[in-house]
Amino acid sequence: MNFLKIEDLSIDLGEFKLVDVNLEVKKRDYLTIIGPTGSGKSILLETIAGFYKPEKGRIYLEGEDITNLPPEKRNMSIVYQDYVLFPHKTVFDNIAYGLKKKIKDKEKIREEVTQITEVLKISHLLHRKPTTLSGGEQQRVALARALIVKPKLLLMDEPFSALDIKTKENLRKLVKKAISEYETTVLHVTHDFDDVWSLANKVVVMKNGKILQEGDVNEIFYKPSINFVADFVGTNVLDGEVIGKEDGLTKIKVGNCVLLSVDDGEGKVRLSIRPEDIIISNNPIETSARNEFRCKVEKINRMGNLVYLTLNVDGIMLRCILTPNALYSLNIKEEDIIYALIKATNVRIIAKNVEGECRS
Amino acid sequence: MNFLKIEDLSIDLGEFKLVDVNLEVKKRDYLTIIGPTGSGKSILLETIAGFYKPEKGRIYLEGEDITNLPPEKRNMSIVYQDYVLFPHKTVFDNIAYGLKKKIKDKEKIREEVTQITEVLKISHLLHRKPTTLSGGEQQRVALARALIVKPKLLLMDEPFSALDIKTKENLRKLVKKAISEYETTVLHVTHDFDDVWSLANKVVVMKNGKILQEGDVNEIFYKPSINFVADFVGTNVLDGEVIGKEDGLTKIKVGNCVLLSVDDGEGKVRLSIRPEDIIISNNPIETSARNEFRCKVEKINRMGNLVYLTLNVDGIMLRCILTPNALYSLNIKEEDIIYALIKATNVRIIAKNVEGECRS
Amino acid sequence: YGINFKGFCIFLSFLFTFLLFLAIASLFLIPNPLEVLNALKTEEMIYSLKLSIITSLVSMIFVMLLSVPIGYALSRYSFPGKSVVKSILDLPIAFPELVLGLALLLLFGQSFIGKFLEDFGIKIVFTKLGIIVAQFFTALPYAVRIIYSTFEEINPRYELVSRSLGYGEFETFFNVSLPLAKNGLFASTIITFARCMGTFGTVLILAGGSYMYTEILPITLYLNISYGNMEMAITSGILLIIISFIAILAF
Amino acid sequence: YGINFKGFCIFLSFLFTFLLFLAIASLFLIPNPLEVLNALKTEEMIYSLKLSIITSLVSMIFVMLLSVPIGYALSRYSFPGKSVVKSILDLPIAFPELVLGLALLLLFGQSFIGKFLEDFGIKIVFTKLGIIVAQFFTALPYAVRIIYSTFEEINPRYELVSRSLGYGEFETFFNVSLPLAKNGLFASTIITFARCMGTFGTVLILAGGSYMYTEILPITLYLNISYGNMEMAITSGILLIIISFIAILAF
Repeated sequence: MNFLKIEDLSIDLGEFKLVDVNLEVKKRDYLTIIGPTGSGKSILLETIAGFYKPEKGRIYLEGEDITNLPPEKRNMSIVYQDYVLFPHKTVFDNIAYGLKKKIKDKEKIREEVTQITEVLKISHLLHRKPTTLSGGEQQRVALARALIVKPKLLLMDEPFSALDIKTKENLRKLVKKAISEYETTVLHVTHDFDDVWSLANKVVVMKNGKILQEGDVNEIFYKPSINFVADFVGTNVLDGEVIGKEDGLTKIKVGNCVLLSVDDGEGKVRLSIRPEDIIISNNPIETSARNEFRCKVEKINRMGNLVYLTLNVDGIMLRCILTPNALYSLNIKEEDIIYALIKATNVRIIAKNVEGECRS
Repeated sequence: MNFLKIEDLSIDLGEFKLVDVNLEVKKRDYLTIIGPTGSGKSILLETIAGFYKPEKGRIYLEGEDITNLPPEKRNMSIVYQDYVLFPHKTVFDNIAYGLKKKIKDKEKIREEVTQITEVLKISHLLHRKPTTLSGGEQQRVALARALIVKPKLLLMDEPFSALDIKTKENLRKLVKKAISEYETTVLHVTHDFDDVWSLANKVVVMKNGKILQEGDVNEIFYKPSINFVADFVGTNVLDGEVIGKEDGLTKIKVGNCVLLSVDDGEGKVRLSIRPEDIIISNNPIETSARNEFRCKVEKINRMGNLVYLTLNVDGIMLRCILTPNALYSLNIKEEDIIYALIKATNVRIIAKNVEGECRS
Repeated sequence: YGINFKGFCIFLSFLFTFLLFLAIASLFLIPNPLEVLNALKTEEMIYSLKLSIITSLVSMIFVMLLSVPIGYALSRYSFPGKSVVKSILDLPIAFPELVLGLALLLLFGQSFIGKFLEDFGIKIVFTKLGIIVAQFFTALPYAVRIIYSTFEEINPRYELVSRSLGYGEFETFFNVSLPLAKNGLFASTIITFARCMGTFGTVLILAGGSYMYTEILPITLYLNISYGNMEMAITSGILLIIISFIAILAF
Repeated sequence: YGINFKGFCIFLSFLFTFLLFLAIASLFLIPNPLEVLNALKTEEMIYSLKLSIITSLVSMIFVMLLSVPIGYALSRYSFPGKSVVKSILDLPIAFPELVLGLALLLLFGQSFIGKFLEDFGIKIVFTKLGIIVAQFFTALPYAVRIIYSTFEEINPRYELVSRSLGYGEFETFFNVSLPLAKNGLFASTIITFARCMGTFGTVLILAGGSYMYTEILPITLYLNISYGNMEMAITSGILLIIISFIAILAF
């Protein structure tokens, strides 16, 4: 039995909608929901929380049908991007708010608040009003308020997107610690892949109110099942044709090259190769990796603390990511000839029987 | 003579302010202004544009004092994060708006609009109303409207921050092309380092209405002069003491290690080492780089398409960035012993005569 | 050229403000202070002042009791017929006080409802109760409007968070919505009181303007101007203004 | 429990709406249609209707001409004394129509301004011009308020962009601000017209309620109710409502 099960959930609020959403979440899963703006990520959370009545479909929590339960009976907490702390209450009263409804013993409440605020490092803020806090502090208070009631499900709607990079990193660590301490199951809407990599074990990709793909983090990023997902997560997408098998690997002809993949397929297929999985060297390397190509460095783009190389492999363009230190130790310049190595496990067939041109 | 010169500019609007801002910009410079929220970045742009009267200070453009000139006489265009396209005008009329004030020849206007819209790839949108366009399209229209009047100065206030990553990359390319075509001098407020790396030749760091540091992109990122700037741009900051000279390099003792730097200094100093400048290998390497340390991998954090290593160099903690492919080819795991190599040119002395503990 | 436009706009603003303040000033400066003082001491003025304050306070309480749930319902819930209810907010525009008074007069005087109430001994037409009913119906749309926009400005997520933390709708309303709406509620209370004090047309038609019976301050002003007692009229006008200002300052 | 609270709020909303609609309905249903038709054809009603529409249109034009620059100045510029000017917006609350009428009566009747105007042959007190002045002063604060909040909602960056592209303040106002404020301007025009039509207290005091001279529809309603001509009173009430509704629908 799944912890949370969503069946054919549909709702249309005009601007945002959900169309036949099905989803299953296990206890203690950390699920991130990604997708472009307006894809219905937030409304999914809010419908699960009970703020909207679905037009169709059912929601089950621990096997119980909660579709018609009011929010206050669902035992879920929600954390928003804009914190939504009660401005008329102190930090302490904000955090204790949910607990006060459940237990009357003031000493017990104080203990619980002390505990969670120590985990989230906000013990020193208890007597302040929320408006006097920084964004990061406010979000930690909001997290404490949400976690203290030990919710069955923690819903987070882009909780870090209003914060700066340093604060984000910090908060991710705290969240990780807190949810492991409170054994919480989490649904986390985000557009920041860092959240996915550092927190999640499951990913759902949404667009136009539909779930396009769901799976483990690695599945989504290394084997995006739909073109949109591949594009969205930034992988190289190539079209080719299966020309046979070799030692259990599938041989795929892309342009003038032949790539080997561990995935099975036949006919025209579409491949995904993640830019950070392409290994670069100055000389041919003798390894177990079967895909090694001589290629020309077409372009070197520095973006943030990364370098993007555009490699020309006999006419096929591949994007590849390096750090500046790697670029330095390899001493690569534009127009250089280098060798690109791709493990057969990193060449993923993401679509079969494809019509169309080679893109990338 | 500088193209744009700002002298002791001060203004206080309550929430935002400028305090004695001095700035010089050369013709065709691309200057990015970075800094935390509320640092006065936007108000600097808007004061230069003439929307606010400074309480103190002067602004000179091409040697002429424009401090008291109304905005319409300054020949500067501004592009905002939220596009600010006139909703009651078509895309064509939006773009042509500024030009219509200057020239009356309709044919000429049409020509100019055609030219700029081809550069920015929006020729097909001319008859649409702005509200029907996507964010990226709207921002391209806003850019066209700003560039078509051939402004002496293009002011951009976080122009890409409402757009998704793909659109951002695209637009950066277009901006690059358009400003080189129109030979524009640009002031660009951003909080996205990718904008800095891919567009700018100069950077200004602001905080609390003051300019903390200004210089070339590399100067700022590799030699942040102030602790805050270093923190803000994410470098490793170490405190140490100069213990002598060796072959023209400064020897600095940090904890139990000795680092060599090309920078001069004496006494207690503060160092900056960028995480992407630390080169990792499994075995000692024979190179010209003089700083090589045996270290333990304390932690491996995957963040987005990058891997952050925390290295323990005899008690000193260093953050280092790798791509997953590099991690794979080096086959590094937590607790492994590896070698870190730092070129003496990448060990920068950012402060001299420092009191305090070694941080990192 | 630009400065001219700005100057022109500001000049017009001051021109109108100046005229208006001159008008208010003449109210205070033209009459003889002694005569105003004497007018203040008349039995009629004291009666009228008392009745005005009492009826306005009672109306204010009823208006607030009703306008808070109506404003909240309009802001937070969607229900069939909501747009019809919402037209209350625009009513004062299309519905002059005098016409409202006439409509209420017909409703309570000539319809089955009036007869029904009269069977219980409740008389509204041409009575003091009529004053309160007139003030209530006049002031309520204003109060609902302010309270509605107060709740509109409060992010419903505050309530959603409270709900998700285990509190029902009613508890959430008291713990979260009301405290957050505090300022708007205060403002609407003052405005309601001032509006009730100043109601003239509705009261004149529904409660009549009987000397020393349904005589509230606006009626006093009107009756005395008709008789040519300018001092009495001006005194009641001054009282009306002063009470409104005290109400605004007191909160 | 939660549903009860929601239901309770919605119930109160409907209760009040129902009472109000019942009141309006009684205005239309209680009188004899034939008598209303006859009342419509009387010379007095036709005179009153014409005068109401003409004065309201004239007042509306003047109000709009003045309230647009005032609303714009309040929204966009900061200038010394702005807070004083801004208090115009709150005036209708603290300043009942009747008191406004009295203040205007004193200003134009007994102060130097009145005498000054009279020297030029301009009489305002107890004349048709007085109707327009009364309507103008009553409606202007409402119009300024709507126009002010309309401009407040327009992001000033639209104007800044226009300025930076070479257009002066005045051109920017016409090219950008006015078109963007279109809806708010329409709304305030309607409301101004309806407000002018319904002005009673101010007109009654300043222009007097003279039969067939300064008799606008609210005066007709009032005069006839005093004489006990209910059909005439109701007919003018119905006319007032219908005209307001037509104005709202026409825009």
